[in-house]
Amino acid sequence: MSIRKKITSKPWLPMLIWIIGIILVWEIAATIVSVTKRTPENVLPHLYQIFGQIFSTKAVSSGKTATMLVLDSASKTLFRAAIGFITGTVLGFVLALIMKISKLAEKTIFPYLMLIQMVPILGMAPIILSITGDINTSRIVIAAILTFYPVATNTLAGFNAVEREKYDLMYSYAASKYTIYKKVLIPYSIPYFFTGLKISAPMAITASILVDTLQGDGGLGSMLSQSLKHAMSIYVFWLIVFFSAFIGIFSSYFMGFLEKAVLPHKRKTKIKRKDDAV
Amino acid sequence: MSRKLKRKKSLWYRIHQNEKVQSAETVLLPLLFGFLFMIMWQTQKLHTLLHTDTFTLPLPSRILTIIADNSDKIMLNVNATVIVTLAGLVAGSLIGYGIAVLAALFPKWGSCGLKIIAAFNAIPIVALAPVMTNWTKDVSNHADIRSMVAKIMVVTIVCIANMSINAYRGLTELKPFSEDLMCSYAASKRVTLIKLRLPNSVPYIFTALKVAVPSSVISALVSEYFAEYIVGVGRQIRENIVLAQYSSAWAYIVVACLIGIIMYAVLMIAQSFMLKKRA
Amino acid sequence: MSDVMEKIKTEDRTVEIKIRDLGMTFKDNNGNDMKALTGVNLDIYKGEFISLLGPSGCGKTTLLRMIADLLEPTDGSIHIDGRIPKEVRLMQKFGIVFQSAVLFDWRTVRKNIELPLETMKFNKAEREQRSSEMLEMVGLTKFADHYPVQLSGGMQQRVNIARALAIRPEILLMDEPFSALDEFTKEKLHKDLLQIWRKTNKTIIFVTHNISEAVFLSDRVCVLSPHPGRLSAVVDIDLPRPRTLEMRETQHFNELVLKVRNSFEGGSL
Amino acid sequence: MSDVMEKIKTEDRTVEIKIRDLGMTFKDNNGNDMKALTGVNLDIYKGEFISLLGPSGCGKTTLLRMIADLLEPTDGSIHIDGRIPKEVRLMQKFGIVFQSAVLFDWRTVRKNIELPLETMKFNKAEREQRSSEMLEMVGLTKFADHYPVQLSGGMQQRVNIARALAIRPEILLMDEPFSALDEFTKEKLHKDLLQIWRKTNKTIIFVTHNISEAVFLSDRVCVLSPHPGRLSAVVDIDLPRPRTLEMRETQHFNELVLKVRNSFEGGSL
Amino acid sequence: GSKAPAPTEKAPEASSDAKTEQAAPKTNEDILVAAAQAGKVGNWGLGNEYEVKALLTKYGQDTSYLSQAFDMDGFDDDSITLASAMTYNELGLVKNDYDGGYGYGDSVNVIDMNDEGVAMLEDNIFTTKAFAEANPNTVKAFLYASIKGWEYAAQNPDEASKICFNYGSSVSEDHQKYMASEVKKLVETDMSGNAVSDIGNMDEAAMKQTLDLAKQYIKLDDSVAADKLSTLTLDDIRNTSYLTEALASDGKFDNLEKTDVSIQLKWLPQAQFMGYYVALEKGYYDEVGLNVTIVPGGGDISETTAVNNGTVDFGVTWVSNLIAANAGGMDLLEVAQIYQRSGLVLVYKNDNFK
Ligand SMILES: Nc1ncnc2c1ncn2[C@@H]1O[C@H](COP(=O)(O)OP(=O)(O)OP(=O)(O)O)[C@@H](O)[C@H]1O
Ligand SMILES: Nc1ncnc2c1ncn2[C@@H]1O[C@H](COP(=O)(O)OP(=O)(O)OP(=O)(O)O)[C@@H](O)[C@H]1O
Ligand SMILES: [Mg+2]
Ligand SMILES: [Mg+2]
Repeated sequence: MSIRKKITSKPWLPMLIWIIGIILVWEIAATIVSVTKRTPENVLPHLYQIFGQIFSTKAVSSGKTATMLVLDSASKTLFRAAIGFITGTVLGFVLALIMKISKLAEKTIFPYLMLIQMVPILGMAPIILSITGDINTSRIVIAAILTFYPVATNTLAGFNAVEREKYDLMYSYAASKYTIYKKVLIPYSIPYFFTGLKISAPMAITASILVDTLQGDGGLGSMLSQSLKHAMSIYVFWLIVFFSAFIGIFSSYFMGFLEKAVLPHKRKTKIKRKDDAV
Repeated sequence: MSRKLKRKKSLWYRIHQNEKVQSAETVLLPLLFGFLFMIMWQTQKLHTLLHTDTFTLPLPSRILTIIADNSDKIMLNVNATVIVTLAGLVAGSLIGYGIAVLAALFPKWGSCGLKIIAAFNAIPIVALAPVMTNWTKDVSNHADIRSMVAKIMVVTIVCIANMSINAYRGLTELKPFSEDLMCSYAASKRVTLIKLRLPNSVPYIFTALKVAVPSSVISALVSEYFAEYIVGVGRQIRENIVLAQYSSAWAYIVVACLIGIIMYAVLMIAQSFMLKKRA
Repeated sequence: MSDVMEKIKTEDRTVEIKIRDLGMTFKDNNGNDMKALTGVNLDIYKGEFISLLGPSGCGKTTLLRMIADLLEPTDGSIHIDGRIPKEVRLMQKFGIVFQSAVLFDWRTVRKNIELPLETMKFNKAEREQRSSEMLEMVGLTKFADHYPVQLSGGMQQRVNIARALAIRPEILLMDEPFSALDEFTKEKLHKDLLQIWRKTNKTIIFVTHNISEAVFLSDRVCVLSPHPGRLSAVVDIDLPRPRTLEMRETQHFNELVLKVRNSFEGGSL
Repeated sequence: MSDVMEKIKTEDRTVEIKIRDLGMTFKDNNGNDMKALTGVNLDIYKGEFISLLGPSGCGKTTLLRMIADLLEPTDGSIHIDGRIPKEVRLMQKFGIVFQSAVLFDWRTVRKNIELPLETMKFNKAEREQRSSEMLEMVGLTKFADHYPVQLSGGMQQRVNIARALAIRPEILLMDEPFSALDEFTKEKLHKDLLQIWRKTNKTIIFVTHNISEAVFLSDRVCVLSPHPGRLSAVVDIDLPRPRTLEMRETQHFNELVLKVRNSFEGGSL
Repeated sequence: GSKAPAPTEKAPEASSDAKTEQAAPKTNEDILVAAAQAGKVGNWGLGNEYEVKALLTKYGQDTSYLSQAFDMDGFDDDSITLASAMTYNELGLVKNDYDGGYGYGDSVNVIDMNDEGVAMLEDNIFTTKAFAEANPNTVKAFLYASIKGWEYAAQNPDEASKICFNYGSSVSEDHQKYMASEVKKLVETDMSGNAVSDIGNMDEAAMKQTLDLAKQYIKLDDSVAADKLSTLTLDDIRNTSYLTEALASDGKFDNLEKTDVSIQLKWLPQAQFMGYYVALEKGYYDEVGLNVTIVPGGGDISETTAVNNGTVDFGVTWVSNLIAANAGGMDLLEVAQIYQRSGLVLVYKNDNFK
């Protein structure tokens, strides 16, 4: 094998080159913007300017540096995202279970689950606020509503993918319905469930950023719009954009990691996902 | 075919077995549910259930009255929203598909590229929309045009990742040996693409679109909040909510849902038409 | 339409399963009736190894599923020791081996074998004792803590059989258990199966579409023909027991194979 | 390790495919070398029907894929009429029939058969003429406009064969084409295949793990053994042509089967 | 980093399409007409637009405007040449060059709504009618302490701005300071430019002007709401008795119906609301026996909604928003008017209208 071949066969290399390429394109664009625009940092700042902010010691607001501010508000947002995500996951799983138990329920509920995803959050927010009476609970509930769908559909797909033979087997043991759910359906659907989680985890974070803006008491969403309003350094905005993208990807990978931890044996589940709605 | 765990052969069960009854159920049950829901809503049972009032959740009759009273204005806003949604959906899907094709032709680089594109999904729309408004400042002197472009760009970006990831799977998750088959014919990459990969990816395109339709509607609505030119269903929802005009806001919310439902229905019809002959 | 009533043996064997005028009619996609199986009359003896043989779609699986109460016949009756299949199923007397191994990915080999024991509320000690015994019998003791994906197809099929035997069923129903395996693994499992059968002396109903497999294993071969699915012949296999692989090359074996082959109606070959 | 060099026939037959010291080494999951196939020497004659027989994992598919230039050998060489496989592939001389039918769902039966003709730029008239001819040959003329999902497994496999033959390949490579089918369909297709072979007189390389299938169809059976994959014997099948199903019940057939069975090394049975 | 102001460099390029307007004189009317004709008047909308619409109507222009983002980038790049700005906020960003500022200094000028006679009253204190009736003493106590806070803040704007900053400010310290000094003016001066003696006073004429303009320029799709709007009177939206009695009291309130109360601001924590923060910081609320939580606003759950559904007890909003909400079916009641004049101006670059 030639040296060239050896290097190009490294799996991380294409990724590295992609990242370098994107950085290059960004920097070229940023350079163009910086000479043509009066406030280039609002349009496309240089990457080093954005990441420079991480180490900046200058107080941006309330005596906090940009990094402190982002981390502070992130802790609020991520906490809500986590709770919303867990709520949504439980909700999605329970809904999938109900829809599996009753075909009638599936046919009745399913189209509306889809519809709920289409109702703009602004419409839901006041109603949920009046139900819960507390803005933070409302935020969590909305984040849950925005994230339960992938979990519900994927888990249901998992339930429905159980082979007929597995039922027959359990039936021949005269097993109860409860036993079949406990021993077959639920364990079988776990990988599908995790597929749902991998999709809904980043969604929970973007949803939680969205619901931050329901009221101005902190959180990444509030800081993002504040920064956009130039009430503070615009770099806070850019930092949040990068931070949320990073956390979103990380959350998805984290679910994959969790799956491996929960399912230590390598399950060769070829999930056919041609048609399950995500 | 789904199988019952219980094997009671009651009349009820036998009726259920009938295929026509089954497909009728698929349509009728949700409709029935929707109808009951509307009755509960109109009679304010729903309000008691949700601990809310007719101010926060106006009655259907009032909402419909407002829709009827303002049909011209609503159509104007619907037009704007639908144009943005469709244009963004089409552009995003095409670009996404194009990326997927490139990735399928150069898998080593492509699969990495897709991972990076997937990262776009993790950027919140609330961050994307204002940036796009800034980026499109030079597009036109007319605020309505540059706003539209900005909004379309938001929807486009939201659709790209979804389509490219799904289409890539459609282009690469081939039946075992089908690539070998084309190879044995000494078929070129191009011919393999046209004869094998593209047709194979059709069901996956629909999977992508099924996700993309609702999310393109939502992102069109959100991008309207941030657009310079004031038009669109989303903008109207926000204006009315902020002004505490819940009845009017709900009129627009209903309209927004209708846009989504109609687009989804069209998609499902197209799908059943296109995939009629497939397994 | 044929309605072959198999000749009742004069020897003193107790009939365990009595099948009379059995039929099953499905609705096809257009809502028309489709006779999957019709007019089956058959007596199966206690401790017998009987095969159901026939081409795809002739109703072998349908028949097996009706015996196991996984499907309710539209015509006729089945009685097992005078009971209807449902009672027998609830008494947990059936052991079923499906074509695919139907193992549970998330359970180890041992846990897979213990699954029916769990649903039947055996206590832990007894479960372990039985599963160890079964693992020993199918020669997989060393693999007790492996997961199914770590096993070859043949080993998976052995787990499948072990699981069915773990509950010590009266009646073992096997639906094309070996058809996915390669010839070599298959022959190995044939030997194993016959050995297990000899030890436990269960009644085995074995579904297959492989003539020589049916002849090699069985006491009797029931030949089913399609369109509509029906029992077209029952052939006694008088090869001596225990059977050896070499018997398959004998003249008599070939004659029996030919006899079975010729008993298909409508020249389906 | 055995390195059986098959005895070159003294008769006047032209060697078409010359395989010399062929070997293939894969990397396994831990990055270790794994010999899938080693030291294969074989001459295949023009117009011959030759089988590659062996248990799962012995390298049958690997060998076939190397001949078809779907895999590059790590050792040794293959020459086909003096050319390397890649040239022959680019000359479009191979027809391949895979284990699963690999039909394209979105094409009708006819369009599936025409697929290779399209890629080889035949004009429309010629495509139609050839596909009609092929449909006729495999007896599926009535199903020309059906989609694959509307066909049974056996019919799909016939389309698969028709497609491979449509381009009139010099060499037909078949990788376990019938192993997913039931015995009865399989026997029907055996007859069909032999008939087609007689008509067209292609060279056929046929992969299987079924001994009697190999013996019944072939001029010669190449026996492969695993760990590491190697050619352990080549058995001449001197049954007369044309072959009939009845031959399978003859003494000579059984002897040949036994001979092939015994030629496996390491007692893999 | 901070931006160097470069209006002179950019001017020729930026105003290329405004060259024809160079000969125009520079009265407010001319500037407004020029900008309106070019379609470059900006406002944020969402209930902030009525004064601008009134001004456009006053000069015979169409009432459409561009949606202005909550930054001044559109003004900066001349896609909006006549931009809305609050004197205490955006105007400061436009003029000053601290972090987030655009640094135009004196090269910009403004059209003031108060001078043009189209001013509407802004920040007030309101609650629901039901809450006020059920908790009169609480309302009075809250008003008493809040007004005390505002009085102190107006006298010591620098200190007030620091207090705000420490309460989780959303803006930089420099801007906070600027804001406090401007808010002071709005609290202490009325629409005609006269000094106001009592903070929180609901001036009858100013309220009337606000209501009239609201009736004229708030356009509602809902016919029921529109009808209600046209019949609203001042008594439907405000009650002066609570404030009067609160200010007349000795600052001792017994029998408080509710001691834990909250107030939702119209926006994020900043000196715009310094009176409440000062009252909290200095313990004025404690003195009257109230435990007050200040809830930041600025989100999609508006203060009117939050007060109406009882998640908070008091709110700060603009009078026009309160009018619209009551027309829509809420029953809100203004109990004090903190800002005595409009803080809204239209800002323009002098260069664009030479
Ligand atoms: N649930 C069902 N609904 C409708 N038709 C059915 C059903 N189950 C089986 N059939 C039909 O009944 C016939 C017999 O099916 P069965 O599965 O018993 O065949 P088989 O002999 O087991 O075939 P194979 O060897 O392919 O497993 C077939 O034509 C099949 O299509
Ligand atoms: N691409 C590959 N990478 C690594 N190992 C491989 C690869 N392809 C085949 N092998 C290994 O090479 C060996 C021979 O495989 P091959 O597919 O040729 O067997 P086979 O005889 O065709 O078996 P079967 O009857 O199951 O099809 C096996 O052990 C297999 O695991
Ligand atoms: Mg079957
Ligand atoms: Mg193979």
